Amino acid sequence: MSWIIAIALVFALAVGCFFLLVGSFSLLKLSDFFKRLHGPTKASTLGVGCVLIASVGYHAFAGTDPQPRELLITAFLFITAPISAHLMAKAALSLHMAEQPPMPGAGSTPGTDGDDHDQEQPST
Amino acid sequence: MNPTRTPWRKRWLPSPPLSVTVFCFWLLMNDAVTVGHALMALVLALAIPPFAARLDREFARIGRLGGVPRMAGVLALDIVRSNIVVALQVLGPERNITPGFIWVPLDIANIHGIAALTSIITLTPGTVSSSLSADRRHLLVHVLNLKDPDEVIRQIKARYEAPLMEIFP
Amino acid sequence: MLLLLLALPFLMALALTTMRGASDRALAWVAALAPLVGLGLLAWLTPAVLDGQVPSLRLPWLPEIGLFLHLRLDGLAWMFAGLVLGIGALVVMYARYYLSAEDCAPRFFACLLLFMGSMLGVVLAGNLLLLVVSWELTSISSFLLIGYWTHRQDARQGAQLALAITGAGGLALLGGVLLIGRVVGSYDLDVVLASGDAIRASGHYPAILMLVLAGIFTKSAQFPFHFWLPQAMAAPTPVSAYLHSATMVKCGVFLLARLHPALAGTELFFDVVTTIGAITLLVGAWYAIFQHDLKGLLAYSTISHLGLITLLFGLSTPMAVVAGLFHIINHATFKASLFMAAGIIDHECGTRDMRQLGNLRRFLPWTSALAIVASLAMAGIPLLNGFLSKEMFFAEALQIEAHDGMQWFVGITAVLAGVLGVAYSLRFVHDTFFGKGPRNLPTMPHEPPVWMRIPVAVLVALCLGVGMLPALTVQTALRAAAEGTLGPAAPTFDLAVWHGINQPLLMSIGGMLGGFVLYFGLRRLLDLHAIVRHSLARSVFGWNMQALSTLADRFTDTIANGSLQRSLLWLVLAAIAAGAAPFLSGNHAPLAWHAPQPMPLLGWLCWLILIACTAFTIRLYRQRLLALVVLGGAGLMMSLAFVFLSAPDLALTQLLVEMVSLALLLLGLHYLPPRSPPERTPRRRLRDIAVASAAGLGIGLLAYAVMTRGAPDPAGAEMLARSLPEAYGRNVVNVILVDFRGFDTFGEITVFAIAALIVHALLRRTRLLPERVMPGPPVQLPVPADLAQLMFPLTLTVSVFLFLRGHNAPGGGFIAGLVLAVPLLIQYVIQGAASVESRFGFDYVRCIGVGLVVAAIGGIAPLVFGLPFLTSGHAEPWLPLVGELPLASAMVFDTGVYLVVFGGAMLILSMLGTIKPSRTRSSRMGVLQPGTRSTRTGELR
Amino acid sequence: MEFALASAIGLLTAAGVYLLLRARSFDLILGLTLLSYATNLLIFTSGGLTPGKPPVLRDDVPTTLAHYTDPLPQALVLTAIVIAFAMTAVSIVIAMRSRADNGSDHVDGDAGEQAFRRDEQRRHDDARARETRGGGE
Amino acid sequence: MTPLELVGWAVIAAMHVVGVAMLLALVRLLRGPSLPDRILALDTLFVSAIAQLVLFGMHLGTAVYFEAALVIAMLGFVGTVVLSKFVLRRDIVE
Amino acid sequence: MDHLPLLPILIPLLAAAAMLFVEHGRLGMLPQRVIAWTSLAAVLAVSLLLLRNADQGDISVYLLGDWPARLGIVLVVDRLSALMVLLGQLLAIACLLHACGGRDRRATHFHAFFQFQLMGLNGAFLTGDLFNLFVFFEVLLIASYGLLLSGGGGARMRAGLHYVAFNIGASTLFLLALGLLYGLLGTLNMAEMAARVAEVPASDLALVEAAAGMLLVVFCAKAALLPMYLWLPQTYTLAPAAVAALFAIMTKVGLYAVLRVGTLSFGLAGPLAGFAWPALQVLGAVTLVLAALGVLSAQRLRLLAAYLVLGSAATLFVAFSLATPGTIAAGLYYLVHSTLAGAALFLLADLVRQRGRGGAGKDMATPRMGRMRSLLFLLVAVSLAGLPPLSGFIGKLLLLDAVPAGSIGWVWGCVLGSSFLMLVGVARTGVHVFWGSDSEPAHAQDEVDALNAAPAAANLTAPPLESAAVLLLVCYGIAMALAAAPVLAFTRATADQLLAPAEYVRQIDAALPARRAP
Repeated sequence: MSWIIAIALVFALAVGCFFLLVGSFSLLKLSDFFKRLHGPTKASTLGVGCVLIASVGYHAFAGTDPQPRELLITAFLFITAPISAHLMAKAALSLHMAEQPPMPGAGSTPGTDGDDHDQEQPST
Repeated sequence: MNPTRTPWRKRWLPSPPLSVTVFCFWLLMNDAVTVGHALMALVLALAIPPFAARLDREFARIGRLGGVPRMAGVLALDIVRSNIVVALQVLGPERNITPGFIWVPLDIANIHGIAALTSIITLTPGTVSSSLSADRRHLLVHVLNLKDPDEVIRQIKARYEAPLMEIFP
Repeated sequence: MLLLLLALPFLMALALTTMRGASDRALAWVAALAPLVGLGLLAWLTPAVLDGQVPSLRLPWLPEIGLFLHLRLDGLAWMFAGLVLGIGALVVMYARYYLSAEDCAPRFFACLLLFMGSMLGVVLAGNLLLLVVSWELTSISSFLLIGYWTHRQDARQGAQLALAITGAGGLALLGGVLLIGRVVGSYDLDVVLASGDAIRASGHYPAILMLVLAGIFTKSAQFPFHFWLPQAMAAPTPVSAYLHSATMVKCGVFLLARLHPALAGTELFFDVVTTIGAITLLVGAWYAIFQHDLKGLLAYSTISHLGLITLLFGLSTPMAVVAGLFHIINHATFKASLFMAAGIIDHECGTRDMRQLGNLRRFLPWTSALAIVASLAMAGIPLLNGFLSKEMFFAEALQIEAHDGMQWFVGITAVLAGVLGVAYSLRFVHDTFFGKGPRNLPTMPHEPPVWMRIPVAVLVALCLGVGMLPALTVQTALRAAAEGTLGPAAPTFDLAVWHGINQPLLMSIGGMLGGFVLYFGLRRLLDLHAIVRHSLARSVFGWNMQALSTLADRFTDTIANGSLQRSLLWLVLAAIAAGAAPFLSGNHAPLAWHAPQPMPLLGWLCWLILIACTAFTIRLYRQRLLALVVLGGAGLMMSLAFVFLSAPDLALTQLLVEMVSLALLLLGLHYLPPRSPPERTPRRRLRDIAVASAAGLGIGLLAYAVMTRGAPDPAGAEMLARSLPEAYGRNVVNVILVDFRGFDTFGEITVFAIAALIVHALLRRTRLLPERVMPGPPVQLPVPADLAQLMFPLTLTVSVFLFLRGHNAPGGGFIAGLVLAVPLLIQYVIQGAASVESRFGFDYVRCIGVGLVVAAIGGIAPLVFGLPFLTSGHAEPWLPLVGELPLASAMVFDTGVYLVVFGGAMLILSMLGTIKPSRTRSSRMGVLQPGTRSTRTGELR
Repeated sequence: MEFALASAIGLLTAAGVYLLLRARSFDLILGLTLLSYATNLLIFTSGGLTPGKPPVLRDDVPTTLAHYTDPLPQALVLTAIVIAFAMTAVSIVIAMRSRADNGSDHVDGDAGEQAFRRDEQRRHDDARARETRGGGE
Repeated sequence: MTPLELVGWAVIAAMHVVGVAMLLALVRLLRGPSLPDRILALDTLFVSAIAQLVLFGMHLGTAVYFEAALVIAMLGFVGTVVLSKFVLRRDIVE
Repeated sequence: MDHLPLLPILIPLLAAAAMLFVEHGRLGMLPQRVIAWTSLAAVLAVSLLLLRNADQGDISVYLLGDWPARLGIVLVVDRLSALMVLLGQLLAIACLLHACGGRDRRATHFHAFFQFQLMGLNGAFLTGDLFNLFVFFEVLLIASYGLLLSGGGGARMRAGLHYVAFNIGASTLFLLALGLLYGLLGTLNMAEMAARVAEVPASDLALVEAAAGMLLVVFCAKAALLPMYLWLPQTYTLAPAAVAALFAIMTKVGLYAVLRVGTLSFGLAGPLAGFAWPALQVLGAVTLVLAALGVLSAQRLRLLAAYLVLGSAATLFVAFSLATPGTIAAGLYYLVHSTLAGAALFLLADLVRQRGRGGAGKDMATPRMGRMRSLLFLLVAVSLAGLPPLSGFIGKLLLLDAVPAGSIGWVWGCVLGSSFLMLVGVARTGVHVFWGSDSEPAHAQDEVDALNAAPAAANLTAPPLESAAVLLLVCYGIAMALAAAPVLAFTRATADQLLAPAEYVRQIDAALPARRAP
């Protein structure tokens, strides 16, 4: 394994860790659920992605696993992360944790799917 | 399922892209690419999609796939770039952040397209898609740092929705 | 022959139960067949017995412990058998007319014959255990007979009382007999009788004696157990005539006679038996005077006479024993006839209350005459049989060799007994047949059918015969009985009516006069009719039983109060005790503690997360949803721990199970209250915390100690070594699951399948009421649905991958099955159950069935090759293009696992997901209005 | 390392037992889940702790306990996990049915629920009595 | 120091960083305050766990943990989905 | 290769799986019943063969997966196993007979659960591996949950929750003990365990004993010994009759395990020899007394039966923990008797209850209670209370006879005393149920009227299948009393075999795989 590759791997790891940390940190630091939602759902996803790339490289060059199988993990992650985020956001909205703007063109009551009941005075 | 006679291709190979995905998936998962694995992958590629396609509720069409690589490139770039921006925002003082919701009007009607757009919006830092209106004409997006709503909408429509409409007409 | 004698009543009883709808006459004849044929058999054997032979029969029943079906007919047995059969025949005849049309005659006769058979068993038994068996049978059958009129409360109570007392006595007797067996080494009667000295010499003698006597006294209604007998008078009169005069109560004294050579002859025996007998004699006689019920009077007099017999056996001199035997016969005859007479009176007058009776000789001349004669015999008037045995008693009472106190006591008792006996006999005769006419009778009495009187007449004739011509009638029999009882020690004697004027005669006369004086004196002084007596002993017994059953109720209620927490608490405490006992008992060397391995920082980090999640689960447990979320963190850490500690399979399984469990719990939570109510009893909480801490600490310490040790040469090591060469698998865990210990997996999937079936059975066609519902129609989630749909084929691929690779890499049937099930679960969640199930027509129940069958086939296949179940085969056929294709037969088994797990998991989830809300109780359903929910818990604020 | 595992097992057990002794069916099931975690960990660790040596055989590594961890406890835990899962499924369904049929999620049904209510009431009354007494003074 | 060793050190360092990230998520999981916050924290824990697993695999130089990581990535969001759905509708399968 | 030991497990499993396919056929219950009876008949035949083989003194070892004993799982058939398996089938016949009277129609998956239950029971009796024992315990327990709860509701659901929760708790403890034992001894094979126990260093003995003690606690919990019997009365009272009857053998599984593990795994001579017997003696005696008090206080027939079963289990604890050949032999005899008689009482209670109004719970018999049923009750009750001449008496007699001289006092006191209390209790309840009580004459009159008015005359005659089931069980009891000598000879031989585990161990060691070289 050459130094260049090694340094590339370390860089990937560093970036990955950085984003993971940022994701978790923002989860802790920010004050509102919807703000927090941003950090983990993608900073972490990107972080894991970087770590996975590092892993692919590492295994490929260390000869323990020639196939870039970790890409599959990334693929799954990129599919599932939006699902989770979407659902969590919907859940939070259903608890009225944020004020959402009225939907343009659809009158004063925004008819979101599922939450088509009245939510004029959301709390908190 | 469908009482009308479906052409054999529809029945046995409902979704070629899916079959290709499964094929690649299998080869990728196994230790090595051998003839045996390839055969197995072929079998699965033929067997699984008809089974999975039963779940397909809307049978949306897939259009030209030519735009996919460019789209992927733009996406990767955006993800990395905006991630850094968001990281800086997060690490900076919180009062600089002004979050807000916006309703993004949608032109795309293909459900796969909408799904892809939602995913992309969520994966691009700074925005999380939170809800889809019942008529699927509007997408509720939460923006971490909302300075100019119209700019955000414009960006989304230009950068993501337009190419997606090509892929999923 | 003896066997036939014994079996006949039982066979006839059986025959009677099958005779439905037969006429009373036929029933009676069938019933009478047993005693009559029995008497014939007995007669046939009589010469031999009188000759001194002992016909016997010995069949093994349970020879290991000395229980033989050993029947022997010696003189004593012969005499008693004659009594049982003879009086039995008369009673059957009598009963045929006594029973009314509403009574269930077959049942009556069957029980009667059952009793007769048991009684014969007692009498004929040549084995002490067999005797106990028959003894208890008499208790049971007497219970049935006493309680024959089941609609009467007094009958039910009397039967229970009799059963309780005689049953308890029987148990005591059993104990005594077993002790005898231990001392003697055999239960054979001959052996036991021969080893009287050994018994008396053994240290167990007092216990033996007390236990056996307890049996005897309860059965023979001796003081202080006498009170059951008057209670038992609720029985139909034939029963009383049979059981309570001639047989059942004689069981006890029979046994006293039977075991006389083995037990008697010590001071203890003498003192106890004599004293108890004397007390019973007096108490019974005294109470007899004050009874108003004819049968009650007879019952107490029976008690008194039994006391007399007991007293005689207690005296233990040979002649006293003979007198006892003689009195047994005499008492049986006159008392049976008296009971029958009382029955006739009852039958005719509709009452037995002496306060209503009187002057019956006008209406029932024949019956009156017979009854008067019999009661005179009871009083011991000369020329009747009672006189003879009583005189023998007096003679013996004067001759006993004991210290002075005892001598005086027995003497005075004898005189008093004579006095009292005459007094109650007079009461019986006078109040019933003489004096002023009957009062307030429901019917006018008249003579009964002649066949009802004949048994009485026969018995009375016997009384007369014996009383006048003892030497001719009874002497031989008595001699035989005495020889049977005492063996070589039997005295020679001659029975005669007239012995000249001697002390006993004077005592008799004195007794008679005293009796007259007493009775009429009492009549003058008191209004006998107004006296109401209660038996103290019965009350005490009643109180005891009451207390006992209250105690039982209270115990049972307090201990087993149906509280689950208590059960669990005890389980935990027992486990703690079992775990702690070896360390506290000090029997073992102190435990050596070993140092742990070092732990990396990262490990502590995981540890911290696990601990924190667990602790918060406890803290938040009342907010159930929050507890579940936090528990999810603990579950994740568990699987990470498995990963770090080299168990990838476990980590996978744990994760998957975790997810499915979470879904299950949430599905369940929909139908359960969202939070636990607070428990504010601090004491209880403290107790629970203490128990939980003790359990946790204990398990923690044990786990630590075990972890730092490690077993020498564990079985797993060999599995590791043999996995690849012999089972052709690299993933040893999977090899263990499908090969080494495939049978465990077999059981495990069975459990899983059953669990799914239970869920199916419990929720099918069930409507449950959700705790709270959200308003509005089901939510549509098009975007997640679309994405999940994209994932589905990919997860399918992964599932196949995990399944096929399981033998060599982490994976396998179970994991693959869940990996298949979980995406489907997501579809259920996102799209709704109806939508998914309309697309996949799975019959999960059949899927489970197929899986089980496939797994079984995978296991059975090797049987064809003569190899055991679940033996794995392995082949690597070479295929063109592909090369060598590794095939293991375990794969088939694993396929079964795969199918069962998939089917089971999906069955559970789909059943839980498709519960329909209850229609009937919808009013209780709470609707969660938007805006009323707390963001902290998602519940109502 | 053993200490950490042992303490985790201990805490899980204690938590499980504590929840087991609560009177509500859901808490009970939660407790059983925790207890099954503890059990699984304990069985798993009974083979000794060997980090980083999964029992998936590699070529040219001798198949001894020095190079791989003991696989048997893992197999046992797998079985135990599955069985515990099956039991959880059954018990949750029974809890649901019991709640629906008996009108209470108290494990002892209505009787238990009433006893619970009585206790609550008594405590409530006591507290009030104490308050008024305190107020009176 | 060889390149491999360098990467090895980096992997170990990364594992610790990820550990810290998990710890942060844990704090949010335990503190809440809102229910979605906890769900989000749990989700984050799962995502970090994937990274941790992959890093551990690199650390040991084995691909044995790939399956576990794959399964978490593929199905780890199930918990999030069902919990969110519960919050949303209380009935997770409608 | 002789596959006989496998069949009692495999046949019910296949039958149960087959049930899942025929459940919704057009033929209704018929196919299920045919399968159930075929399976039962086959297993009965197999178990008779097993008994015959075992009675020759052979211990047959079946190596599953063709692995030597310590690697794989072994099935072992010795006298005790064969006896228990046969007992299970004999009981199952009666229960199935009873269930075919209609219960199986009302409960979903009844036949499948039933077969699974048999599989679990047979597996538990046959296996020679401790962990496998756990697995089969779970199989039989979960099948019993199914039998108990399927088609029920209300109070039964609550009792079911108790039963399930308690048993899961106990199973957890089982696993804990197993984990500790494997960690200390390195094996799961019961026979090998004995050898390993002997090799444990003295400083670790306390640990082994703690683990072994916890294991015994589990078994005692399943067999309902003193502090842990509280779940039993309620559960058994609320279970459907056929199921409660089958449960009569469930407590015996715990006893079997105590006996097996106590004699085989912890050894008779090793450092752990008989370490728990004294405690078990005391607890058994106290349980016996409490059970007798329970009998005395039981107002309902089923509760009575439950306490009688409890009492029999306690008696057995006393018998087994005295651990002499005589007491164990007597105990085994008594075990067979009490299982069958207890089951008979449960079935009978159901018969009586069916007569009552609507079967809603009161087992008040009508004044016209059939003679047949009273007679059967009499026989069963007499037998259970330990009165002659049926098997119950002989069992108790054997036990009393075999008690070693040193323990005579308390054992006899407890056994005879409890017999007395049971006698009184049984008589009281029997009188109350069968002879009616005139405290409610109006009620009785109502009942008569109702019966007269009701066109369903069928209510008056006993349902034939159910009665036949009880009759069958009673016949077992009578046969056991008559053939006491051969049965005792067998149990005596069983006890001897149990107390000489060396032969068992030798057979297991000698059993070599057919194909694999050692």
